[in-house]
Amino acid sequence: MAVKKFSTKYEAAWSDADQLLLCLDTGTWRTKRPVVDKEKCTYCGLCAIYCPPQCMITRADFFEPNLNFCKGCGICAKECLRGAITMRPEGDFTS
Amino acid sequence: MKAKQGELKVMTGNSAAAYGAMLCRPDVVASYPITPQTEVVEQLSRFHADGILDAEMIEVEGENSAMNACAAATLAGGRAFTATSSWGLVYMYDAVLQAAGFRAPVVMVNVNRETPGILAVSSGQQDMIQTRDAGWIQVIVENSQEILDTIIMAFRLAEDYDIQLPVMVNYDGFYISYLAEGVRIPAREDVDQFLSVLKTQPQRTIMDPTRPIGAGSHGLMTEFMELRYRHCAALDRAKKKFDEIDKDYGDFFGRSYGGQIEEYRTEDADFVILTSGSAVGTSRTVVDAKRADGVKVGLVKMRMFRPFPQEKLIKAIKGKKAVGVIDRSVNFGWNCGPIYSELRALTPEIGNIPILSFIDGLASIDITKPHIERVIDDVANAAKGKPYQAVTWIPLEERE
Amino acid sequence: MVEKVKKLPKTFQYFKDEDAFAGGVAFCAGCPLELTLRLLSRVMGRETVIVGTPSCSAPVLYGQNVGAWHRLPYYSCLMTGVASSATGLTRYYKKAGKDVNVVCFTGDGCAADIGFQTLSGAAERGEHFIYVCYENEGYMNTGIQRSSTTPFGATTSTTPVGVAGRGKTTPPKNLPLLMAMHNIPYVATATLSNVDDFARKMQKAMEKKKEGLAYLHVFCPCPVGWGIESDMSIQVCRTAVKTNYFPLWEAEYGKFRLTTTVANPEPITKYVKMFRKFNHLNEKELAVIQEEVNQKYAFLKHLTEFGEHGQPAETPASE
Amino acid sequence: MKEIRFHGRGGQGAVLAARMLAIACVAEGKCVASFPMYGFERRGAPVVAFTRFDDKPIMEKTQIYNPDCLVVIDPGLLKLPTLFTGLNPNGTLILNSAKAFEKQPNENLKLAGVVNATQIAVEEVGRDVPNTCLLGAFAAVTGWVNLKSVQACLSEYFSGDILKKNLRCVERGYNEVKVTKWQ
Repeated sequence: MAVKKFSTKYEAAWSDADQLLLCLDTGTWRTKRPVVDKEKCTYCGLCAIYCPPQCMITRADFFEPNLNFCKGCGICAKECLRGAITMRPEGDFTS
Repeated sequence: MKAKQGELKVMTGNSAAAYGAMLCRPDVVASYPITPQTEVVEQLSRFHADGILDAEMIEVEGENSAMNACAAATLAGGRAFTATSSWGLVYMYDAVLQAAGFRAPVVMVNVNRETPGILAVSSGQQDMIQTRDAGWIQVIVENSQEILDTIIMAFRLAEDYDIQLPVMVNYDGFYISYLAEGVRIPAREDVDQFLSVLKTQPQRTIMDPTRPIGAGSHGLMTEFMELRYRHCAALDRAKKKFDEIDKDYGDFFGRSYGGQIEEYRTEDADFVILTSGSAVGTSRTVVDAKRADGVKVGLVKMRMFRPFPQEKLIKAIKGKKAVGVIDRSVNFGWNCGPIYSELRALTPEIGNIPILSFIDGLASIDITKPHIERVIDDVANAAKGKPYQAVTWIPLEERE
Repeated sequence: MVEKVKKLPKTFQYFKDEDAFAGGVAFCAGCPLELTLRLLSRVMGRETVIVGTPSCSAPVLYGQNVGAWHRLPYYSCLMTGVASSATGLTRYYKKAGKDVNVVCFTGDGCAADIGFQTLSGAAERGEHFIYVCYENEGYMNTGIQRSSTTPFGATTSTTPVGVAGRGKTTPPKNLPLLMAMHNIPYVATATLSNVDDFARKMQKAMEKKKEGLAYLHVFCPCPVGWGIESDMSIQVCRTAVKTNYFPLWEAEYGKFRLTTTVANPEPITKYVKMFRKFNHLNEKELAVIQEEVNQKYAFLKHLTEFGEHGQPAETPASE
Repeated sequence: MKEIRFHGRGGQGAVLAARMLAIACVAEGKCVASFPMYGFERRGAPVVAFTRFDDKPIMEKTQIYNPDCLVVIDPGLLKLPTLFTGLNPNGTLILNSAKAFEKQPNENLKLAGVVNATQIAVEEVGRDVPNTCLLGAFAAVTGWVNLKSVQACLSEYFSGDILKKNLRCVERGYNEVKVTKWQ
């Protein structure tokens, strides 16, 4: 019996982000969560620049992590010159 | 519509290969020199220097890079050509597999030469045999004119929307690569016209830099199998397509070669011999001589080796009383010739007749007329029901 | 309340495009490789064809038949075929009259070892693309094996420390210097602690690749392979620069220039003590590494005294 | 079909001579096949080249075992024990040598043309490239191909001054070859 239907769109091993942009819920990887002290934030942007997943969201006068993707690596907290970011155990949070 | 009769020029097989490639206007040519292929590279460089070939010439630092550059160029949307031989083919093996898996329509000339293990700067088809499972289309040709014509056909086959596969055109090193014959060079505009069919087809998927597209993605589970299935199906389609292209070529240029196989005096033959490459020409003369003596022998020329032309072979051989296969290479682990062993897989269809393997022509040993006469005599005896030897290493027995 | 700057830092001015990658992709937490790729996509922009190989970057760069993890055009290769495939792509784009930014993106194992021949060949031929090597000093994706850029003394799964083993016994190959010796238009080293410098070098590479190959060597520590906490990646990069372990420089046609000078380099022990991979080193071995760093730096300083193609600089060194 | 075997040493132009002869034959409407046999390309190493021509297409792809004619570019190769092996009865030899034959070297050899091609080449071209001169001698002795066709084919490989010099070599070979016949 010949195969009549294919699930792949292309003849060869092509991928196409227009067809589907794959994405992982890397937020679930996190064991610690960065918490930003908006008062201490000077808006220097270092956390956003050094964040490997580039998931710091630029707000009006502070930065905060996108928790859907933040892996909790802690680089933002380590690099913040003002100590405005602290890493807190995920268990401390309900959501 | 018929093409003009091209200019007649005496040229070697290698030169014919370069002419064939040049006429197809490749966008990219990447190659690395190796005996006995070197002349192909030199001639193409000459064409480029003389302004006849408007291509990006990449003088790569090894064959592996030649194949990668060609595969990438075709996937970017271009036409690419390369040439290699023997150890060069071995050195590009990972890229050879990748080109096939990527469905990159590269056309490559492989000038058959013995492969590493025992040093030999000499003819032999072992290189082609060792890449038979790479997923390429492999064609074997027998003279300079056929080289030129087949390269043009190869581009039309490789780039056909229904095929999208790399094609390897093989010819014997030394015996054909350096063989100077009168060759008709088709006119450029005629070749353009012959290939213009490709322009009417849908655009195959390419590396369009404005699209978020990726070549060579991970194939997961059944998707992987699906892509393998598609590859195999394309190889299967290539057989009929090759016959059609060969016929088209014949109608247009006045030269054709039978497509997948060529049958020579087989119709009323009692038995046949099967071979490929330069041995075919000599075999024709021996078959003619034997026919003159009343021996009803026919000849089958193996032109397409991958995909394997099983339907055509069954049709040609079914009803014959015996077959002898002359291989210019060995099938390690089976102690016989590779084309022979593949033919034997067709026994259920062609019937349980004697099939004899003859190994000859390794390391540039000449497949002479006496050798071929011996093959015909042995197969004639087997056809008469006499006992026979399954595998014969002709030159080793002849010297005793 | 602290005073707000209210102005995004200069680094953001280098960003031409949004990050081309999906929000969540499969890099380890704290991996500078992820940062390198995302920054690259922001600085170089969308119409950048990435050519890459099996490596830590592959699970993200390679798509999966139907979809992809990012929006950059991508060509996957075997490790032997990166620079040669990029050659094929750029040559065809050139023939077709398309101006395309082709960027090879591989680890040090590919660039310095199995893919070096093709990289060197492409450099010599003056191919018009950018080659970015992310240097994590070994084969990390396959489980931390040594490469030819693994430093002396480092423990890896193929140079383990035991009764007889003391880690890697030979010094690393200086790949960026080797590339500069090809006299190509542009070679630069960069790292993630100095993002502005890195971004500027990416922009410069895009300019210089019009003349031939541009090569960027990006120091990218591997938190898992080197034995560091995931929040330490940037600190490690910074320390590598401050100890002169990884000096930041660029070279145009062999004319070298230090892009960051360290006034008082810190001792190498400060850097080495940061990871597990050097835990076993004794004083003598540490001295070997310090000597190696000093020598390499002195040689680099010496090279900065020459002009393009090794000609004497306009202002020759005294003596 | 006529089968011609060329014997020379790498650098003397045996391969080229075999090919030029093929081109000359094609100019006369014949079908040809010509190829050399050697491994690596090396100056000084013995080289064999073959040329066949016929009125109909040539199918044979084998080496030549029963030549109708031998062309020996290097006189030292006369010592080759297998030189005359398989020579057809009524065989012909074209030899580059300063000396004529004193006796018939092989019973199948019936016609020999000897010319001092080296000397002619040195005089005309300035170096020891005896191949074109021998083609002139070949045309004169065998009559299988016209002098004009031989001269015409040279332009595929030479031009300008070198072409003129080689044309003189061909002509002198044609005129100066000494023919010996045996019964």
